[in-house]
Amino acid sequence: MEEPLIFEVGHLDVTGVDLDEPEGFEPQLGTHARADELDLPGLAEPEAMRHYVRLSRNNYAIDAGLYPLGSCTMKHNPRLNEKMARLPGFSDIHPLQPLSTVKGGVELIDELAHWLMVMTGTSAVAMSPKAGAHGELCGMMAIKAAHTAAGRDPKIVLVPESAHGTNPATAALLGYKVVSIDAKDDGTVDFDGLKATIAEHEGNIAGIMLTNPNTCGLFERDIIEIAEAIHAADAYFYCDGANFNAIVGKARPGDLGVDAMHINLHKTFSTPHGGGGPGSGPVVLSDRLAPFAPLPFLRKGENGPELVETTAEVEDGEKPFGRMTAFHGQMGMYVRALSYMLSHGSDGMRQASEDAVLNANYVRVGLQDLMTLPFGERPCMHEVLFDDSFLKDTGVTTLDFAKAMIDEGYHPMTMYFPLVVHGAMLIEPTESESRASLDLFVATMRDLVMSAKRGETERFSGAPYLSPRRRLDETLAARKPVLKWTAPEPADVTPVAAE
Amino acid sequence: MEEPLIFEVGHLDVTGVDLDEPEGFEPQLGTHARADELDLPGLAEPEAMRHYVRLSRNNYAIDAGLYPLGSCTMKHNPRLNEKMARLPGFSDIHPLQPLSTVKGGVELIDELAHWLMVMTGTSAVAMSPKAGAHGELCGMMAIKAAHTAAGRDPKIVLVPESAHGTNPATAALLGYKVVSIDAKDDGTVDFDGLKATIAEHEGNIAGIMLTNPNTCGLFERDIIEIAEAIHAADAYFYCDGANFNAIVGKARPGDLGVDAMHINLHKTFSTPHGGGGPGSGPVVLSDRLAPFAPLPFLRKGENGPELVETTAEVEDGEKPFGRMTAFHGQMGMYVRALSYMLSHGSDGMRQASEDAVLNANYVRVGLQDLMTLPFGERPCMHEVLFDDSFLKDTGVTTLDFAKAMIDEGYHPMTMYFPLVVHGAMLIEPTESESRASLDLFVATMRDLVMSAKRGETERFSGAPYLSPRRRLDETLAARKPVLKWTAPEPADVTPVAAE
Amino acid sequence: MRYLPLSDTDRADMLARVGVDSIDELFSDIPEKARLNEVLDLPRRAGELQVERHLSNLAAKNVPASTVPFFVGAGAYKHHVPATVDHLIQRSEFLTSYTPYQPEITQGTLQYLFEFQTQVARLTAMDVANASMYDGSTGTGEAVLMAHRVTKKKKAVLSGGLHPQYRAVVEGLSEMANDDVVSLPADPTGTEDILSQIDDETSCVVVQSPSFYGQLIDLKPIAEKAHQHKALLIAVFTEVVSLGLIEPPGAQGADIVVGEGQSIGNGLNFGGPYVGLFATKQKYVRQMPGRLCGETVDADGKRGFVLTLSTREQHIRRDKATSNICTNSGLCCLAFTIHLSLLGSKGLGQMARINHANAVKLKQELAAISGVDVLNSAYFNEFTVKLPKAAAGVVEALAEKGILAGVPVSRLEPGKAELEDLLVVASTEVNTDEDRAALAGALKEVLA
Amino acid sequence: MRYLPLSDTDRADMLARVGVDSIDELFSDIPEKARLNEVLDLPRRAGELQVERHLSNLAAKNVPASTVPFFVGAGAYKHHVPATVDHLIQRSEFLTSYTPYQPEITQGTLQYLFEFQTQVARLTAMDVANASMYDGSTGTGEAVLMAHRVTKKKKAVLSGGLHPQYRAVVEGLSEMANDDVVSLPADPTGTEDILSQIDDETSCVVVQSPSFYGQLIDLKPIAEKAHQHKALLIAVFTEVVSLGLIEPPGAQGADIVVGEGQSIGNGLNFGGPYVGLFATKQKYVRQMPGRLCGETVDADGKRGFVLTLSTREQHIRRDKATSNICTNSGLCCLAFTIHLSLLGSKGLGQMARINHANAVKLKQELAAISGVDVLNSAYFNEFTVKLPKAAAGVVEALAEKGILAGVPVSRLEPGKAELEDLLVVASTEVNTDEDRAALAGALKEVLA
Repeated sequence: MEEPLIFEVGHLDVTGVDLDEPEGFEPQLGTHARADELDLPGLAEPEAMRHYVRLSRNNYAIDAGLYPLGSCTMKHNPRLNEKMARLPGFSDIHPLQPLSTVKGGVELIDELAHWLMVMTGTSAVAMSPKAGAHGELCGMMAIKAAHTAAGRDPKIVLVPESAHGTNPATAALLGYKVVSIDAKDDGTVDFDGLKATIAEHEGNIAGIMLTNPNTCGLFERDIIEIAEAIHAADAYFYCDGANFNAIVGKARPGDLGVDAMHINLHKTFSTPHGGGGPGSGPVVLSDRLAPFAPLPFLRKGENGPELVETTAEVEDGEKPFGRMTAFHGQMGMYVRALSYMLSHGSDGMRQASEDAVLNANYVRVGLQDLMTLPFGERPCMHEVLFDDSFLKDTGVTTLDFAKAMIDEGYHPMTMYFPLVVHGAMLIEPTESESRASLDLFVATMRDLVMSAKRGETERFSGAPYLSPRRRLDETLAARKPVLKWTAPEPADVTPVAAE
Repeated sequence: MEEPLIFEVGHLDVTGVDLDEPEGFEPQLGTHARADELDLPGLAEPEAMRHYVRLSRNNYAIDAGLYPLGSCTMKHNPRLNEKMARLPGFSDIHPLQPLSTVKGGVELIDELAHWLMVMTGTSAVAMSPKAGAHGELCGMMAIKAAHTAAGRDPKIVLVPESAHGTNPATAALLGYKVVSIDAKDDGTVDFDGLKATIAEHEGNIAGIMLTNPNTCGLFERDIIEIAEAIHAADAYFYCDGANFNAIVGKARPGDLGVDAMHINLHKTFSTPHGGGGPGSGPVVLSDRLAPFAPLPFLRKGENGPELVETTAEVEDGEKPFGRMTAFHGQMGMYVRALSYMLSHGSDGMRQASEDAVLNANYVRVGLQDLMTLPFGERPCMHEVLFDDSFLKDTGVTTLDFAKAMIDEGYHPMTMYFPLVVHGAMLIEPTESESRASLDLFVATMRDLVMSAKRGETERFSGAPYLSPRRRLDETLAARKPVLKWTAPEPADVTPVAAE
Repeated sequence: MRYLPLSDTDRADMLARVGVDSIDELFSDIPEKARLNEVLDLPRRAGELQVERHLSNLAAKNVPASTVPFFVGAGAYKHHVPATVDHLIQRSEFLTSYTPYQPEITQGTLQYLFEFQTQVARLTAMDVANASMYDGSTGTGEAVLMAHRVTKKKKAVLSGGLHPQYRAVVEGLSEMANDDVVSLPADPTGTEDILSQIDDETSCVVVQSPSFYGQLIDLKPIAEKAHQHKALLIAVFTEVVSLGLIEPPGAQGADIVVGEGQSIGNGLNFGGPYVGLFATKQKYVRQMPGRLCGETVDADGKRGFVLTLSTREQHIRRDKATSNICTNSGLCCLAFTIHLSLLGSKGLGQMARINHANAVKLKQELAAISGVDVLNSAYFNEFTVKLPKAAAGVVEALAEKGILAGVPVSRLEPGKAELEDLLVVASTEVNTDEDRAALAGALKEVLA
Repeated sequence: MRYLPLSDTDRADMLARVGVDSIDELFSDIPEKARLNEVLDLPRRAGELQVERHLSNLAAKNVPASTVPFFVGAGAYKHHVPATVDHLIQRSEFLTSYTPYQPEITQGTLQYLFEFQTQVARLTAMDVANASMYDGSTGTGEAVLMAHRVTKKKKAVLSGGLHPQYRAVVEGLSEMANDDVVSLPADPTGTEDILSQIDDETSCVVVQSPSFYGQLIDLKPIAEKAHQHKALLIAVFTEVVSLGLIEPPGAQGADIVVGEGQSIGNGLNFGGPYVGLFATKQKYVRQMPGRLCGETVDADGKRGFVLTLSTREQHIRRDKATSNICTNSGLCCLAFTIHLSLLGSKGLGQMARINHANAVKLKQELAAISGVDVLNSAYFNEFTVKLPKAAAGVVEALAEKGILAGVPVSRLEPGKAELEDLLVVASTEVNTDEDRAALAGALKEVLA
């Protein structure tokens, strides 16, 4: 059944809330009262319920099936976390009510910060960034602030070709020039090339933005040497923490020489993805960057953690570079992440990393004879990268292949990313999948590959066939953007004159 | 995708809860420890989540579409009620903790009882019955107790042919003989016939069990006269309250002469149907039956309502006939029902009855030219009854017709009930439907009727085609009942001797 | 009103379409003298915020179990239920679905019922289980009626260890149906001589283990004696978690097993809704009350599930039905099934062992208090203590100290001197060392 | 561990299948000296019950807004959100779905985003809105960057009525990006002369109405002056409910409208997650940051929705992107859309009028207190009072009496003597007559 838009079913004289008209007051709006009536149709509660329930049914979800999106880490979202985040003591407190009335809230942030620092081997964490990319921005601002404080003004940030788009975008936002770093044939950073680049731009490098494990699903073996080379060039090592979930409890970024790393709480610590957000991106900082952490930050006080909100409260040695956002960050996400950490414990989180890596390798060995691994049959970390060589001459593209997965009941894997391989297909099963689930997925993928190789192109080119919508015309959408609903013109009802 | 049973996917060495083995105690089970291992497979939490989410998708639900089940009253279930029922002050209190620690719980029951008594015009209510049929049992037990207390022992209960099956079943459970009452051609009780029956069994009638509005969707015009005739015969008037939702705020059963009536909280007061329960069936009682209300009951005390739990606490004039259940009844349902009542208020509930009746009549006039009304084109109450005359010679049965509705995205209406008309189709839209929703429903039904009349029998005989399952073999299920899962026999793998 | 989609314009248009001048015309069959022309004298409609405040104020007058040291059991138990359970049962497709009479579009409900029946049959070690009863007490009443149908006899013998309110339910129903009941006196220690009560007139013997008082009972000799007299053994439990650890009634010869399933998946809810478990032997299935879900195939040959054997039921058989029941405890049995699917044997076993361990530890602490005697030799997570004074007053005094200590037997069996000092105490996985210490400490003070 | 489906048997079998002897072989790329061979020194795994207890203990140290007379606003507001909203956003298909990059199986998300964009555009009276920002403050930072892209100028003029933390966000970002900012001094009464600050260098003027101090600002003259200098007017709001009652910024000439949407559908959550609203004129859409959802058709010609104009975005354009943003505030904007769908114009108007009425009543009560001056002439649901002594101490004293009275300006603007005595007080539909009386009474005591 097709579900109309609320504007097509709602009515201006209907409302799904019961409120009474206030009485006995003189409006004090000055000259600012609204002149025109707002045109927002309302729905009675039963209609609203049905509308959104029906809409939801057009969505794929982790709770309904495996979600093999490489680098996106679609793992199980425990409902305990949702329950905890809704405790009124967390959900119903205001960021600006007296600090004496939110001590537990501040303690929770402090406790989460402690877990993050211990797990990453760092000495500070900027909690407030609202998403991974916001965390990147925060980390790079701390780096810029540190350079400025040292009287330096380097202009270049090094970013590998395989990086997430947010990395170069973030660097550019701060006025940095992005210099790309090449990868070796094995999918990892070309350390010799990197050294040469560093030498070439001596004194003008602000830092490097590196993802580790990288977006090919590989751990950068030279990571410590890279960090040392960067540090030797008076630059900082920003690590994109998108893949931290592969190594929690197995290695600490701080021990690898990382100066700043954001942590996507949803990827590593199971806060729900929510169809696109809200996220949360705390940034852990090395000793060298710790003083520059933005407002607000926590300071150890005699009676527990203290929240420092303004520059007026700053003490010696604290040099916050500014503020990333109003208030204190994504409390709702903090509660969920801490709930997850407490549940797993340090032992459970280590096990989760191991299971994530094991599951990815299990998928790899299940598919590597039929699909193609760009970097050979070596172990991967938490995700396995295939390229599209195996589709050569089949007439089936990576996109077609992915869309055909939908008809089999699966969300497609990440496609065309990272850019370093042709027709990339990046599969991340996560630790949340059972062996039976992986077996079924592998069997399905094998069936699809063999079907493509047999030349059953229609199964792919027209896919998906069984989804709520067939393939959508994205070009049309971009060429003539329709970004909101407007009432259709009334049909022309000019009466035709008789005779 | 097919969803296996938990026994097919779970494992004995998996659990979705984290508990620690207790230490430091000597078991004191005597000789009663379990000898064999339990064979209940466990699911990790992500697996359980996915299993039940997927199962749920095979269900139809009010939240997803119109549910025209006559006499079942599938109305909107507000989520406010769910939230209220989960307040720890209601959901996390024990029925036997000291009464001093559950004063609010007792008050809530008292408040709900007050609403029920005012709405029904009665003077007592037995709250504890756990469902409508349990309420019937309670009401009939009160009637039996009243007869016994008066030294009478009548053996007969009168039940109209159109009654719900629970009515005769309840009477029979208490040892009564059921005597059927005929209906007139207009679908209501034949009052003259009833009087004759009463005369015939003079002195031996315990009561009548009548549904009003009746199961044909009609209000019994002679209801007051019927009550008077029953009372004149020293008998009691039990009203099946299944259809009370049609007249809340428009008429009070007490004013009509009713002595006992159960109220299905889900039908009239929106507690969720939950795929079959839990229900709740408080029974309101007239002055004459009030003393016989079972334990526990509420008594007005000086400091608010008091809960009387045992015969030892009974005072003069209180003659409880016994106890319907352990504890105090369906508290979780009480909270939901009261939340609904408070939301609607007396004005809103009257409006809800009116809208329910208006919606039913709107459907009636939308369909009466194509479908057939057994009792003519007169107004109905909250539900409209069609018979299958309009399908005559089409080769389509009521069942086929109903199953074809599934393919159009609708739950079938109630079929083959009441028994008084041939191929009954009983449609109850409830007050929760918008006009647009009714228009679409009517249009769909008209399309189906015309399709049937055009002889498109395949659309019906094989229906449903588009549901999670096609028509199921109910005969097979009943002939060889498979009521639980058993592991399939391992395949015969006796090696065939070579040669 | 927020739940009513019709606007006044809609109403006017629709009345016109229906062909009446006013809504009251549609209510004209109501005798004039009984028509309500005014809105009833009850509060008018209220917004969500107002309703929340009103109900929250009532809720705030109660003391939730989670907020205090809590040892109240006696038929309902405080356990921890995973958040997943409550989340899942609130899915629209479960919460707002009707009884699965249309199996093509209710396989979700039907499949979980089939899973539920299988779980209950395995837990109890019986052949078949139904799709749940209202609760344990009404299920017990139905079990007795069923035994009468099976045996064509009418006398039930009730153990003195049966929950007093369960006994009241059976007695009330039996009295009304003119059946016989022999109720043995209260039996805190499980030492009653029930065997001598069983004779050829006996239809069934109803025995609870763990008993109301917490005592574990050996059902085998009772089953043997009952069977000698062609009577059925109805085994009752109120704490289903015990089946994770103790010998199931099906392995001891029970013919019908009935009990309360609240402990798994369901909260205390001040007594309801709960979920009755009901299992029996294959040969008695057609005399069983309540809904049954069975496996079958659809028109395409795919496995599917339907409600079956409904010729037992009231909507088909009317006054010949096995019971008047037409409801199961749908969502509560879904909660049970989900929780038990999460637990599995492994989790249920651990949970049961923790419960038992906590009870053993509690017993040690209480038994060490001067004047306090523990009456039970073998128990699961609950036992009865004899105090040096009336238990009701002690419980009230402890409640004032913020400790909910258990159920005084006199609350359910008033006026019996020999029971006046008895307190039924339960301990589950929610109890901590601190809880136990608080109870023991406070009890010492109150008894001092 | 309950979230990990692999059993030890599975792990062993799978390692064998992968062809390694131990899990550590799969981690062998980690430099040996950095490998953790021990479990980190953090608590070990815990059951649900333990986690609940730990977090509940923390939560219990806070004072929830609903439990006290509550007048705290200043950028986040306590409103009543219907239960339906929270129920629906927890539907698995919304909660656990990814960004809708695969539109064929995410029409649910895409359609509500389209509804959201339409609602925001109508509310603000602007041409187009995006699919939300992190929150109002970061949205304001992005709006300034967008204005710089549109105007190719680099100077932002910030009103003294802008929320101090919003100003800090803009200033920080501008400083890092080497852009210019002119920040006007705090302006509680809305009487600053911002027009004189606008010149040909000006890229944008950022004005908040209702201002941080609650004052309603006439945007039209500012828009006019800005446009004369080819600068953009960025109109900011922190209380979206005000748009139910006051003239929308789009009708006053704003070029970009950005604000906090938390009030509709979302709780206080100690400051986040919230939902930033962002709207602009059609002609600037390709310079807009953030996700956009657009209408299109599928291969069968059916209407459908997709994320569009993604050539603006980082995952396509990398260092040339309009922003580095790759998240919207998904579930929070779903909550916003559902709540606003329930409200409609009718409900939002009523809600806004109740808010305003409550603020007017509160103002009367406070203004009657000796020594208390209300500084604002025109306001919506919030205003600033000048107390006869430092506001911070007064607020603390009132908190001790169980009343959360508002935000002392000094909390956000410390060390400014002229602001020391100012208190920003908000009143919404949750406040009752009793709440107001309690505040007024307590304030009198504290000031006495």
